[in-house]
Amino acid sequence: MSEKRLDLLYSEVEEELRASVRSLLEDKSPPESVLARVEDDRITDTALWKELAEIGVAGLPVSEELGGAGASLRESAVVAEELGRGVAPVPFMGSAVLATTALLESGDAATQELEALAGGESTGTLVVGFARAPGSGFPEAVQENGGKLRGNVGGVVDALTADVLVVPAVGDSGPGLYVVPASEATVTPVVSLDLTRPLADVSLEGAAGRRVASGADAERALRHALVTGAALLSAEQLGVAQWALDATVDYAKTRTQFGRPIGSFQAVKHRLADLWISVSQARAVVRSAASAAATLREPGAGAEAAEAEINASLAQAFVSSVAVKAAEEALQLHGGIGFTWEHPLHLFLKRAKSDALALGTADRHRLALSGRVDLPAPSA
Amino acid sequence: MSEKRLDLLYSEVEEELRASVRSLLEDKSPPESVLARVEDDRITDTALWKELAEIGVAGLPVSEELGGAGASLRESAVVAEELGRGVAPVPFMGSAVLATTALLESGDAATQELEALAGGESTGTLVVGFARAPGSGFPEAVQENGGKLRGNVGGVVDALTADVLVVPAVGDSGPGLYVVPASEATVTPVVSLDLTRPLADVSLEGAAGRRVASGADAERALRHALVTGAALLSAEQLGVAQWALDATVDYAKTRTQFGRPIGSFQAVKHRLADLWISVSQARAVVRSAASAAATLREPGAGAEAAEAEINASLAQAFVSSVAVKAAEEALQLHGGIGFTWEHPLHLFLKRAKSDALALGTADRHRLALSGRVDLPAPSA
Amino acid sequence: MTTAPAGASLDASALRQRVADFVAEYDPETTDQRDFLAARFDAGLAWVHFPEGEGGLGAPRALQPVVDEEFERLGYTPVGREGLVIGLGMAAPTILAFGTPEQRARYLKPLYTGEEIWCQLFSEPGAGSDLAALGTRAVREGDAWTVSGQKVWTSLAHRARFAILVARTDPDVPKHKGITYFICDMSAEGVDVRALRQITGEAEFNEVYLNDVRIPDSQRLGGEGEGWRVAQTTLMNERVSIGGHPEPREGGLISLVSQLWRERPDLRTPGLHDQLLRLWVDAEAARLTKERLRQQLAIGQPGPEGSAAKYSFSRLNQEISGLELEMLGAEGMTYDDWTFRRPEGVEFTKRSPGFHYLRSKGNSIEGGTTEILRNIIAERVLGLPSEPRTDKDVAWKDLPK
Amino acid sequence: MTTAPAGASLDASALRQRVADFVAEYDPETTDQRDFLAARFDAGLAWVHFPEGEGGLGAPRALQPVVDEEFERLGYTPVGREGLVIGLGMAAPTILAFGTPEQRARYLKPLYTGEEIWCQLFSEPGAGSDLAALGTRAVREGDAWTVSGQKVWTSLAHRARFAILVARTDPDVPKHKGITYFICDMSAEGVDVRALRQITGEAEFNEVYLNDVRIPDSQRLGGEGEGWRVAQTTLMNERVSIGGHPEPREGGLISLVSQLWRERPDLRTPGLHDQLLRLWVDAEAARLTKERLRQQLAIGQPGPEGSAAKYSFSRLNQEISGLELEMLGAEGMTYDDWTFRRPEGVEFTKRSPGFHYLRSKGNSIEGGTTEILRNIIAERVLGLPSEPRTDKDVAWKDLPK
Repeated sequence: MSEKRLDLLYSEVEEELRASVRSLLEDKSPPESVLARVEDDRITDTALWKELAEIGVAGLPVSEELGGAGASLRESAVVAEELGRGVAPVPFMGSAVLATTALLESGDAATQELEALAGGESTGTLVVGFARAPGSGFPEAVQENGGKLRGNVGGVVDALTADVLVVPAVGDSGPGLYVVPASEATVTPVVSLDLTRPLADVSLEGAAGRRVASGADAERALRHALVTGAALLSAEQLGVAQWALDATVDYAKTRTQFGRPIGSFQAVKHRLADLWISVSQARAVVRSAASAAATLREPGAGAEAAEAEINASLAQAFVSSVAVKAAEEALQLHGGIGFTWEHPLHLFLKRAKSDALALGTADRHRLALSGRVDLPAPSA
Repeated sequence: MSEKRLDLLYSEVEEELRASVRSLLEDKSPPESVLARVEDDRITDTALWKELAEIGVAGLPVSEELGGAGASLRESAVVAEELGRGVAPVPFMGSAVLATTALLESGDAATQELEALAGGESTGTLVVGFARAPGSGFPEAVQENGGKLRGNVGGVVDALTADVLVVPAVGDSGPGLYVVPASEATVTPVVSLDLTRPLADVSLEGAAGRRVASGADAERALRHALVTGAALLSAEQLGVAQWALDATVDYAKTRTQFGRPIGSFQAVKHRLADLWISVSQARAVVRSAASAAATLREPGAGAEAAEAEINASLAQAFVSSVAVKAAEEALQLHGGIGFTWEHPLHLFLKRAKSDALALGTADRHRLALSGRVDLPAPSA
Repeated sequence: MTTAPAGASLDASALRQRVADFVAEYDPETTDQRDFLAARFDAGLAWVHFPEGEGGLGAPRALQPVVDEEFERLGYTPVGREGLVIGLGMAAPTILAFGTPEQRARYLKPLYTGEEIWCQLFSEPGAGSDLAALGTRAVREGDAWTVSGQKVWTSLAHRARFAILVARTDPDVPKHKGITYFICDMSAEGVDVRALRQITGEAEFNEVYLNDVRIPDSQRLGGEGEGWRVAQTTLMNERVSIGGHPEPREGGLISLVSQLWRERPDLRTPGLHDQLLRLWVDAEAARLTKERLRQQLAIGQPGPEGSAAKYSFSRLNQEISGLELEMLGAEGMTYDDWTFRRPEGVEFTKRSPGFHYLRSKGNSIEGGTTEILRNIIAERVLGLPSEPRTDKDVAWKDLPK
Repeated sequence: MTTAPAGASLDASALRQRVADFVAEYDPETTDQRDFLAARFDAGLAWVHFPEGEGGLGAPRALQPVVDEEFERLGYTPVGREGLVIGLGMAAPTILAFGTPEQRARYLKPLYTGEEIWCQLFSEPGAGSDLAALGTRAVREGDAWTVSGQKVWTSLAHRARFAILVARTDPDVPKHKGITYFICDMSAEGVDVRALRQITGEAEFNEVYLNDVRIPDSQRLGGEGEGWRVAQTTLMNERVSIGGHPEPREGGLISLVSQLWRERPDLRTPGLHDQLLRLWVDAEAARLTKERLRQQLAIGQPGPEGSAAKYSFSRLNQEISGLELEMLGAEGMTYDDWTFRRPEGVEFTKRSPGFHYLRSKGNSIEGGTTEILRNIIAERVLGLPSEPRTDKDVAWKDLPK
């Protein structure tokens, strides 16, 4: 089995980017403020998003001509880690990852929208259920007829605040990707498990859509958007896991019971050591997935697509459970205080569990892997 | 879902039986002596088996008229626990469980053999691979033609020392159970993972067999033998797990590292507590399986068969991993000494892992359960 | 009613007869439940192992299930008793063991009839697993105590009339020795009950702030400085509580998820199937273990398995509810209701899978963490040596906090 | 050969040039391997970070892989070096760090060429994880020491010419302070090597009994009572060792089991499929983690992940080999060979699944147990406080044993 040797380290540029994002979040959106926002009807922090856009976060993979940073997805992954570490309520996943990747793959037909997204002037999302796995085929929930779109899509991420919708739809001429102003759609919030990431149902009842990709191009654009999403979601999950580990190690050093810090008890030590090992492994897996996804947009990258999908599925199969485990262990080792609403820990638990279901569960990704690496399921 | 409320406790009679078996084993066959025997060509301790037969162990479920104890399978299960706790190299499973149950279900055609088995004058076995799961259907490896049997069966338990073979075979008139003197078969030892339980390949090349059950009766007899075997095997596995737990707790109390007994370290404590919980649960599951299997031979027990099979599969699905885990944890917590040949621990590890494969793996039993309790597999 | 024989000579059939006689006299169709229960208390059929005149007959404890089952068989099971779990399960046995005759006369009957609800003021922010580290201070002034401090995780505090309370009366001795146990009037001045919201969005529990609350010395339970020993009785009763009824196969959360599997073929995958079967097996093993414990209790031989039952319950709830969300995928990313409310209890069947997942996280913390239960099993059941302790011989005030 | 520049100024390309010059001079086709290696040692290309004249050039340690890769690229990789793992990996760095000029001159070169095999006399029956508790006594008499005691888990002892040895020279001080480090001549009188049979049936290791073995003081490494510090250098080098080569995806045991899955459709079930995929994912995660560590080492920034790599390796080996037997069912109940033998090494691919299962049980014990590795991670990486210690300030002779 052959595979490319990928760079699994962080570059200096990436570390600098991480530092700016982290410092901005610590300043403007510490977990305590996120917690204070969560009961608003509109949890999404658009002001914060604009500030992030100013340091380039909204358009990392977009070329500099279009106002983006012209960076690779490796940089996007570092940002996703930091946004996860801060459970930041910003439309990064919907706008800067899913919609942006889909439009980038659609060639020149959407430069105007890309420019607006990259600059943070508007936000967008990809109109698929956020639970959708990359290998699920082209969705048929929305039908196109004479440029008009009809259909309902449930559980769309970042749709509530989106200005631009990128809609996969099937018409007489087959699959297509359409750009639709959000004002033409009915967007209804759903109560989401992840308090810091609103989901919504999107209903299109004859909205006018502009086709930006057709046929195999539309299929490829959608698939690359979801594979990229899965890879970057794993980076976010790594950030969630890292926060949970750090917060718990800190707590274990200071919380005293039975006359000593609970972190001096061997059972607590061993559990945190196990968690640290898992998080270290998750880091390598996430770097690998981000590097492999970055090759998707290299010229002539057709041959790399399989490797990008293997790495993205691997990352989802591995990191989902690490993030959930980290958040669950954090809650248990914090004891009672971790079970209260007033402690921000639950935001991370909800994010971790919800992320584990997003863009395909670990179970679905294992099955996808089995086909890719020749470990076939038993024939019935 | 309805089920009968089964007696999960040990009766006084059962505790007395346990005490006699345990005391005999501690006296005549402590683990150290078993270890000393294992490199013999014939590990099976026939002298010990005769002594066990004297206290009734060879024919517990056989009626008193035939020289048995007229007891229920609950008593057999207590004996199996003790034999597991002592990794006793005796043909209990092949002779007193599998062959005896198959013959008991065959009506009056085999009273002479039953009497000899129950008295310990001879031993027998059932000629199926020891890995065979109860629900695998009637084996077709041996063919009968004009009373002559031909075929090969690999991995038969206790065959090396058996006098009587009970052979499932398929002939012109369908499935049948046949009694064959071992002298008519070629029995070739295989190198088994479980050092204390020899397996052998049985080859029949025209051996004369006496039919003791036919058609549906033969199928039922075989199935009941395997279900009973699975239930009693779980009792043996419980005994193995109990030994591993007890030995490790004892060791943890006396082995000193870093100036204190290793059992005072919290991580060790928690692991042993977890193991104790698993063993307690295994005990309840095993009692349930034994009690349910005991109903199989009650008059008009047709309706109980499903419940016996559910309980036997549950026991195999649950207790297999408990025994393996207990032996594995025992080895790890003993450290280096547990990895040496000179310490008897490895006998239990090999028994535990081999037992986990015997009479159906946990995986196969989970699948069997799924059909019984209406949790259907996905349709392909 | 005929004169009762000495309790110790009572057997199951005699008790069944007493129940039959009792229900012949009091028809619950026409008797108010509280009056019915008051009469049952007076007849010694509340807790048969309690003394006569205090709700019992001095009979063996193992016979209580006989009485309960007989009332149930005859259709006379009291309803709406969820709020009494602390009073019945923890306060009553403690008052019986340590209360003065006056205290027993005052508290047991209204506790039993449900007239007075009880809560428990034990845990503190700084004293969770290490309860003996508690810092709520009680200072004696004449015939009364002045109590100040903060308690947490107090269920029912907003409905309770009384509380069982542990407080520090001597900070200059080692922590286990300076604690005293009180009955606290929840309507007293200075008792401030605040809802404590959980990660599920609702507030089952409370924080209770005690600000110079006056407690008469007559409400002390047990001796001064004896509170740790008294609290052990309370906590032992918390852990022992195991229902008298056999549970059916596939009860609790595994039932909800099994039903989901049956009704929704679209959710099925081979991997989820394997996980579901593993948890089904584990749930059945836990059920049989509880059933075996119940059978042991019924013949008067309780086993140490009791301490493990809660642990298995929490682990199973957490794993099953986690799987439920995985199974649901997109639907698992939603929640039913984050509204800040005060629920009456925890009713899993009426709430969404997301609630199951979140609420069950508390199961391994409330009523003794999993870590403490493991320590208990290791030390008390397996007899493993304790860890070196640095906090046993130091005055409480000098301990790190 | 031209005059060498100062080592610190050497860079990768200069080293590649030196290798090219070297192989131009010594043709391994015609040169005996030992002579070839002796010349390589003399040319400073054995360990470039060692001083000149002692196998190195005083170059940065990170450049050693450049030299090894260049030799390999040119096809000059020495063979049959499995028996040198302790000498090369542990003895050499320790001798370099603590040896006298005479010791370095005597031992390093034959160690490198393979002329002299080394073993390690550290563990004892009573001192496994707690190595500092060791009880092998060394008593000084004039210019020599007399050593008595028992060592275990000594691989290669039956082939070794020398051993690195730790022994107790002062039982009256706390355990870490009374240890001294020696080089022991394995051919000396009183050294008794016995095969130690393992659960696999064979004997990779030995027990070594030392009966009044005389060791000249000139074979002491480091100061008297300094042995613990010296041993830390040895052990750190044991844990750090990580190959310079990227491993391919699906290497090691997961490859054997994946192949089995591919070749044997008859063994497949949905449950086993899910387990195989989980382990495949875990194995790939462990591989990538090791690869990331390798990339960090290559730029001179070793991460603490090294301590975890061994742990992941042992856990995976154990789980994969356990699954392999489950997959095989009936075939898994057999074994290849229980004969008592002395193998040259551990070659999983040549042995049966039963051997994989049993041998991998040792992986979490040998070279530092999983429990000790977790402690190290918790304390040194995460900075969690250590447990209360009762054995640090007590004289060794007064410790419980």
